[in-house]
Amino acid sequence: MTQELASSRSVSIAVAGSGGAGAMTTGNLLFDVAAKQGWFGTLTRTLGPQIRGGEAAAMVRLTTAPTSSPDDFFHVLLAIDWKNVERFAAEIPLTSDSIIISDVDGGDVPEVISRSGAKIVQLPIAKTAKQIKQGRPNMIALGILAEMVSLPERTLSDMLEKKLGRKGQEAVQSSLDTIKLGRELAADLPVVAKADFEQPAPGERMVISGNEAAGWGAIKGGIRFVAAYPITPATEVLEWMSSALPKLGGSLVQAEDELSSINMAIGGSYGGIPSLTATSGPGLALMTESIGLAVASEVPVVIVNVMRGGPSTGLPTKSEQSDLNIAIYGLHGDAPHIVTAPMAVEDCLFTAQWSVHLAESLQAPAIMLSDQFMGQARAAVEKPEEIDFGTKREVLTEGVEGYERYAVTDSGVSPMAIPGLPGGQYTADGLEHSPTGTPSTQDAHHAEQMDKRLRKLTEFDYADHWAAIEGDGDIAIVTWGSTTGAAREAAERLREFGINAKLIAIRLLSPVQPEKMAAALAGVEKMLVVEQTHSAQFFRYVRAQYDLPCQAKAFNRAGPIIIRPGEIVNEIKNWS
Amino acid sequence: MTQELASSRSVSIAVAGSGGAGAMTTGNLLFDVAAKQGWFGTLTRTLGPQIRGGEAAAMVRLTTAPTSSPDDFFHVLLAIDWKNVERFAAEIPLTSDSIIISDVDGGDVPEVISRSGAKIVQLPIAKTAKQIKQGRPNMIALGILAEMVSLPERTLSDMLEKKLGRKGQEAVQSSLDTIKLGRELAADLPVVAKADFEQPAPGERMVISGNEAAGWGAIKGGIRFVAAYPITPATEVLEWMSSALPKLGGSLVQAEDELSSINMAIGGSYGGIPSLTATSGPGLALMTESIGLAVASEVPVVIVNVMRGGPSTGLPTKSEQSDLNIAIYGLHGDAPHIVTAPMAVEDCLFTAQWSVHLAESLQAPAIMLSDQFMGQARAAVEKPEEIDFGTKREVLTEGVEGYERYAVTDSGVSPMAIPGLPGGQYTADGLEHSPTGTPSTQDAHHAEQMDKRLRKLTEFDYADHWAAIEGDGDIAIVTWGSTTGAAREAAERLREFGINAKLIAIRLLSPVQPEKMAAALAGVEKMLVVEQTHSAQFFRYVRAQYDLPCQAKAFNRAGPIIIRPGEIVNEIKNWS
Amino acid sequence: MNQAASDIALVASDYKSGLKPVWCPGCGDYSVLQALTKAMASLALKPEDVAVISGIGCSSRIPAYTSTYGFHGVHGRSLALSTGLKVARPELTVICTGGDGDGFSIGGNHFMHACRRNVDITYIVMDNQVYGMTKGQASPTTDPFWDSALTPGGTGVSPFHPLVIALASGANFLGRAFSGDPKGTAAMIEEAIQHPGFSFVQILSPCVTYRPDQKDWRNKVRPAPVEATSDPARAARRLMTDDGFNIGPLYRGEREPFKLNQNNSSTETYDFTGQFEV
Amino acid sequence: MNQAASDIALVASDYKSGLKPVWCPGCGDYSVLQALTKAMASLALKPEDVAVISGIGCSSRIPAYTSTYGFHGVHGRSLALSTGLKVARPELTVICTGGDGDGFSIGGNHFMHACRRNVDITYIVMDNQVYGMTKGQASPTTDPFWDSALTPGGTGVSPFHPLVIALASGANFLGRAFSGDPKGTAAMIEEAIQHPGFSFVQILSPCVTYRPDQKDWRNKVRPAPVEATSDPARAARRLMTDDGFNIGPLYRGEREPFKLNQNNSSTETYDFTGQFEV
Amino acid sequence: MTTNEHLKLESVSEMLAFVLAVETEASERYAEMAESMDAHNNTKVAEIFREMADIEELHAEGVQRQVTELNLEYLPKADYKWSAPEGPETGDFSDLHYLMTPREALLLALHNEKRAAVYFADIAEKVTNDDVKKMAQEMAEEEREHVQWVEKWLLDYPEDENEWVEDVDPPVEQG
Ligand SMILES: Cc1ncc(C[n+]2csc(CCOP(=O)(O)OP(=O)(O)O)c2C)c(N)n1
Ligand SMILES: Cc1ncc(C[n+]2csc(CCOP(=O)(O)OP(=O)(O)O)c2C)c(N)n1
Ligand code: SF4
Ligand code: SF4
Ligand SMILES: [Mg+2]
Ligand SMILES: [Mg+2]
Repeated sequence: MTQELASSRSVSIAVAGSGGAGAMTTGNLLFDVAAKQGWFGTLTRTLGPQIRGGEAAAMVRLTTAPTSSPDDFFHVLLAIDWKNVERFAAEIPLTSDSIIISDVDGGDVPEVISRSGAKIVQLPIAKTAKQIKQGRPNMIALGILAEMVSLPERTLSDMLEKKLGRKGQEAVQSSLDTIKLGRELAADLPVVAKADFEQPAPGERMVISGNEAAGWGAIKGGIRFVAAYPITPATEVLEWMSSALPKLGGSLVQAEDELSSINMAIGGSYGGIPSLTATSGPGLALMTESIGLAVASEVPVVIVNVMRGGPSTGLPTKSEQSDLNIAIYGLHGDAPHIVTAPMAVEDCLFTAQWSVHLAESLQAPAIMLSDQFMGQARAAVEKPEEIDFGTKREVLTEGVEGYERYAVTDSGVSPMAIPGLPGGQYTADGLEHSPTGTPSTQDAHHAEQMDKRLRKLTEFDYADHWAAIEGDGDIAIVTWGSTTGAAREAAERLREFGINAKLIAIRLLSPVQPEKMAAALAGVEKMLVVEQTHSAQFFRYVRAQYDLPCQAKAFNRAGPIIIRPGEIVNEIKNWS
Repeated sequence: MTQELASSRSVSIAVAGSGGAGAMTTGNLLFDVAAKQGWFGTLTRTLGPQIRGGEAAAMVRLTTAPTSSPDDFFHVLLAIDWKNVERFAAEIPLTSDSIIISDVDGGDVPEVISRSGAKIVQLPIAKTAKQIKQGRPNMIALGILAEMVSLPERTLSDMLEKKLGRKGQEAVQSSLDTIKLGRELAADLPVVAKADFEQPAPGERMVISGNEAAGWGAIKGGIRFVAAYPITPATEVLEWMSSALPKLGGSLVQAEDELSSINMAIGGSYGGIPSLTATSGPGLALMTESIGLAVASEVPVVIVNVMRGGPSTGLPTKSEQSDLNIAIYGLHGDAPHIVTAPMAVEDCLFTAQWSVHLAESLQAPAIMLSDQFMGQARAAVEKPEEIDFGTKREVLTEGVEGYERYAVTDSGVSPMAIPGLPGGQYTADGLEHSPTGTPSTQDAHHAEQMDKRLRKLTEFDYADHWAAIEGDGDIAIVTWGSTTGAAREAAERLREFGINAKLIAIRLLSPVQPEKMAAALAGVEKMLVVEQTHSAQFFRYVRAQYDLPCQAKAFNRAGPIIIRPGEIVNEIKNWS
Repeated sequence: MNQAASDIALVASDYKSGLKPVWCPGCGDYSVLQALTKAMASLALKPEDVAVISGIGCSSRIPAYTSTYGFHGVHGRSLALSTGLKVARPELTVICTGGDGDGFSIGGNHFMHACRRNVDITYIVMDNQVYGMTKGQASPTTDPFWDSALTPGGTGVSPFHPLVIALASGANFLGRAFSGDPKGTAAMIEEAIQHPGFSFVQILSPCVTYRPDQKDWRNKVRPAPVEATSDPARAARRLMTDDGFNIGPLYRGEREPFKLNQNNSSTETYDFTGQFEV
Repeated sequence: MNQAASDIALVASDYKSGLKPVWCPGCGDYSVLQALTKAMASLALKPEDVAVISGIGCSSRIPAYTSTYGFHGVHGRSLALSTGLKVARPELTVICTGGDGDGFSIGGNHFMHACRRNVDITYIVMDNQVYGMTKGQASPTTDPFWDSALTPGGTGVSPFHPLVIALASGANFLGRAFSGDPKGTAAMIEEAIQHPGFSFVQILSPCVTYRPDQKDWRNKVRPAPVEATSDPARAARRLMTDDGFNIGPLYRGEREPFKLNQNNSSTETYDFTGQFEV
Repeated sequence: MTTNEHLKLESVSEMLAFVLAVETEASERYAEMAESMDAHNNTKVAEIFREMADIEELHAEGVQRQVTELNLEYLPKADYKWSAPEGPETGDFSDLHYLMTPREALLLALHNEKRAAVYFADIAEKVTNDDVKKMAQEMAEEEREHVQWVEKWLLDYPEDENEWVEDVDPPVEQG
């Protein structure tokens, strides 16, 4: 039996299971094969609290064109088992059009799932797996899903060879055999997606996670020293960089805590080596005092903060955008600095590289706000273009008599002497200082240094990178970070619907760009501010910092349930 | 020669000197005697960077009615010497009506001072002091000033007896003799102030610093445990409390750092003992992670943050209001908590007591934002009234089966079991949790706990204490903290001038009070937001959080030059 | 399910909350929980008079699994929480718990100062020489050549000796236990709780997931060859040559526990006005 | 005013910036500055190849008074700054400086881990057993009964032994000097800078303002009776009984300094694309 | 004040180098003391120390001239040849107080000059080389002149007006 594509351009599939059932492996393989085949899309996950053996679901969206949005619901939920599924059932919305596939011997579909009204198909998953020596139910699941999205045999076996090859030919063959049985089980199931496009040429596409992309972008931007303290969900940024840095003569040191890691990074950068650290909310909170030091002493440094649910230890494995406030306002005193945010998995690459460029050019700390959703998602995307932002840190090239490290310049940026340069000696200071760096409590010095430190940020030319502005119309959806995907898809759907909606997704959160924003908002009558926080942090921020020539409203929600495009569409349709 | 009072209600006098010249001692004695005599007023100081022997000025304002405002300029500047006076000349504004008194042998009046056009009087200060054995120039200075503000001989000698008595009668007599010579030197100088009021009855008035008042208020509020790490300008809060607490069975522990002090305080409070710590910007930055823990685990704790100039180590001895952002927004995740601010030295008492009441009632952390200006100022004020805010922390009085520490209640406050109570056992947690405290990543739990933690703050009745609202008119001066004094005086002057200005000084910075604010702003067409920050933090905050039915403008300036009432008056007069 | 005839006496299981641990099956922390509850039962502590405090990590999940009061704080600050609680409420039994990362890496400063301060707290560290919860990075007690994704090839940094540092900082009781011997561990915890001042127990508690090599510990541990001393210098000498596998009490100090310089006044009010009168 | 005919060699005063210290006249830190500059002159270090790093405190003001590169960071984090700098720029001479409060109280964790990490840094602590800059509170090295406004009657906590902790944590060179002997101090700093790995020098540097009793140190200090050992166990034994006034090098370790597991590649670019191709 | 037993000054150039080191160090130290007094606004004492610095510098310049006259190509390294904590003529930082009086400053200087005189006399007694002995005697004589000179200066400040026991402006906090 075949059936129409679930949607003309996308299909969403969740695979759940617990206790080492292999749901994540199934999801990953499915996703990789689909990507190889030419699908775009994203793979995310949700987990129970256990370190291993916990309940988990892999959530795959495959699309024919690049997108970073989740869909409104899942077309297929395949459960290898149902254990503790209520822990994240809310993260897998289903409708009556969805198909639930479960094991005949796996018990009843739990009410939290079945109440969606989705069609339930029970198949002998475990039992069939047993037909093969070492056959595993998750390979049956993979077979079923491969069939349902009509992934070619060949691509799948190539991938299995690649991923399982080191386990020996026998293991590969056993898996292939199991998959085959899975495919057969799916004979009566609808095909929910079918690729009618060519397989892309090698090297044209890539599968990458946001955390890897952030690390890579940072290295492209010039980072050569990293100080690390692990924390979920930022650890992968550090782990990826630890292997990558030595290839370019760079290095990573594990610190004893975040107070140390941020200061190590500042120390390295003071030494002229572009430096970075990565963390999440609790770690960022520990770093703010020293980020203030980087502001006052004008040392560039990049902090990648991969947000998770707060407050406090909160929800370490779930996504939220609620570190916006601390990133922007969390430093004591008036401490102007840079805050950026990528908009999608692949944009982590661009934004990280750009953040390094900004920090280095402006001799200021830059906090890049990624989040768990995009950080740990794997995306199938086009291979990124090479970008070069040009000049970097302005350094003193020759020693001068009476060198003024903190000279009050028009741009606000003062050439920085790098240790080793004769005649450039100065003492960097977190105390307020005169242009030479000598501590001073004089009003005139404080005022001119405060002005200078602010001016260098506000006067800089951020080009078009400050935001993504798409479409036109008297309604704007204003957003940032990983909700951009949903906002973009909502705008597209609204347009199809005849409502002209403009997308304004902000990449440069701080400093604000009043003129550019005014231009972006020209003609806009209503703006909906979309964000994943409980207290509408971004909405408040936009109101505080921009003169809004229009009605504004927040559409916000705390994590962990992500915002889906349909919700935004409804919100706008209902906003009279 | 006598002359009219400098102003009908106030006189401002600065005494400068360096290297142990005793300027601070002179200022303190002058102030104490005047206070004894019945004057109200404030004594502040400004210092060089040295630990001792630095240049310093004592700045005294004496007024006939209570005020916490500085005046626009100083009527008298007496310099025992002029060394390094340029370091703070800008903090002592003079006009052509001012009188500068300096030592004939002390060299020319520096240009930064003389350019004010003030009248210069040179007197043989040092030389005259030499006439007395152990006579000191600062006592000559005291004599001169005592004469100029017509302080009676007797009050002065009583005070000297009290303060110097332990040094022996000889020392007292030598000082009195020196003072007498000083008075004689002043014979030809104008009298700038004359008390035509009765000396108040004993016990009616007091002289207190903001830091002492904060400590006292906290103890009145019920604080019985303090964890301390010293930092300028908050140390005196801790030092005062360390002696006061044992009198009430309380205790103070010195911690190894601020990470420890905040956690010790949380630990003490978890044990049922109202607890506090005090710090300044850099320390607050280190505490934010754990303040977030207090939010999530719902443990009351009070943090007195005495602000100094930022960013980073900044200007430790100078005042600024620039920790507003970090106090409100500096916690990661969405972490609703209380932020209060006293408006004057004596209000530190009330606000600290109230802050303890709020923290305890709401089982949430309360940050009280004082600043160096009011914290270290000494004020002559009326003796405060006794206040009792009534009930405190809601505790579980009897163990219950299945106790839900984080029960979702209407008020948002859930009875807290105090260790020792049988049947109340639970585990406080910074991870998101279900009502029993069990860690949970479920959306429903997160949502209900987030709502509850916010609700308990927003639904609470803060009565009239949230702000001081004075006067009426279509122009409002909106401010907070120690700029309130100047704003209040500006409003008074404007009224005398025929402009009806309303003062809105906010004591409860967070949570915001939208309805009360709306009522306060009814009829207001323009509001001037006055604050001592570089980036107009408070203005942005007000805009972000309140719907403003009027034009709003910021009048802001970074420290260390405080905002004076005349500046506000001008700003409003020029705002057409 | 009381096993004793007396139905007042509590047994180990009464000190368990019933909440299912998230630990991996095989994790040493299960046995530590067992030992801790056993020790409390043996000391007949009232659950309501005990507070088990922790930071963040797999091991730090332990408070919620007990039926006492508990506080699962932030990463690295458990000793500060414990100190505040004990100083403010001296009559409680305060047991601080956690992992090697939590206690010796981010929490190292509090560890040193808590030893020095000598407040009457028992500190139990489940040392698995790894950051379990964040997926296997090197901790201060990890071998310098242990390979991890964050530090490929190892950190190259020589391991931290928690007991040596604790002794040098002034802890008043030191012992080492092995989770594979829950009885011995229980006895050790029992003694540590009873010993006045700051007691520190390092429990070798294997991480089956990231350190499968620790299976081997079972063969390595041995009872400490000599009785615990109360002489710090002698204890130092022994610990300097200790290979990390001697099990048992290692030092029983005799320092006075921390006492607040506190006038135990029970007055409810005190008039401070006099201090400020002019 | 070079004494040698050669006019290239720098003398101590060339290592001073000319900025006037804010220290109280009589403060021991003046002599430490003197000694530090002398040591640099004697080693003929190029001022531009040296970085003097510090935290916050009176003593931490020292970098600006030298003519080298300097960084006056935040309270307690100087060793982390220094580590980052040295690891990123191994060819520089990195000298970390500060006070007992900065280094052992708020900075204690970094102290322990810097010793352990053994990066080739020299750490100089001007120990005056007090927080000078904040007006005289007890530091970790303060006597338990020293009275202060914050802890009337004393903290009651036994003092911290920086050298013992440093040794236990793995520092590679240990010495103690007295600011009243600037020449000896200079010689000690010189040796510490030359010694590979992490070197720690505790300098007794009196605070005339808050600890006038320290005048007395002059009479208490004495040269350490025996040569420095390179055996940690022996050094530990000696330090355990040390009264804090033995002056001189106390331990010369032989541990390998920290080395990054770093492929010293000088490539400017590397193509990572392959890792992500499907 | 201990002279160094191991001190062996066997040639004129060694002696010159030695003297130069002593005087230079003394001069530099006085200059620093003057600076520290300046920074703490005790200008009177700062002036005294500055004057002392000048005197010692003149002394050092004299020695330098001798070096030139004797056509000595270069001098051996003379540093660290005394074992006393400080040079025989070098002031001790720890003797300073921000409120010290001119009289106290001069007493300090007197102490240093006296030490120096005794020190050089001691050398003169112990060395064997006659030229060196002569030079040491000359030095001792010069130092004695300094002593007299400072004693004379002291007459301007007869009375000890020390007040720093009573510190009118107590120290302040900074950080
Ligand atoms: C401030 C902060 N930094 C980092 C983390 C991430 N984190 C959680 S647990 C942990 C390490 C735990 O190691 P350990 O204490 O040894 O416990 P184990 O899991 O091994 O029992 C880390 C780094 C955090 N939660 N908070
Ligand atoms: C985070 C932070 N906490 C507290 C302070 C206040 N503070 C400044 S210096 C200092 C102590 C300095 O003591 P020490 O390091 O011994 O230096 P000393 O002044 O004695 O030389 C403190 C607590 C600060 N600047 N920053
Ligand atoms: S990861 Fe290791 S420490 Fe954590 S629960 Fe599993 S076995 Fe235990
Ligand atoms: S307060 Fe003490 S440590 Fe600070 S400068 Fe003065 S004497 Fe030195
Ligand atoms: Mg561990
Ligand atoms: Mg100190």
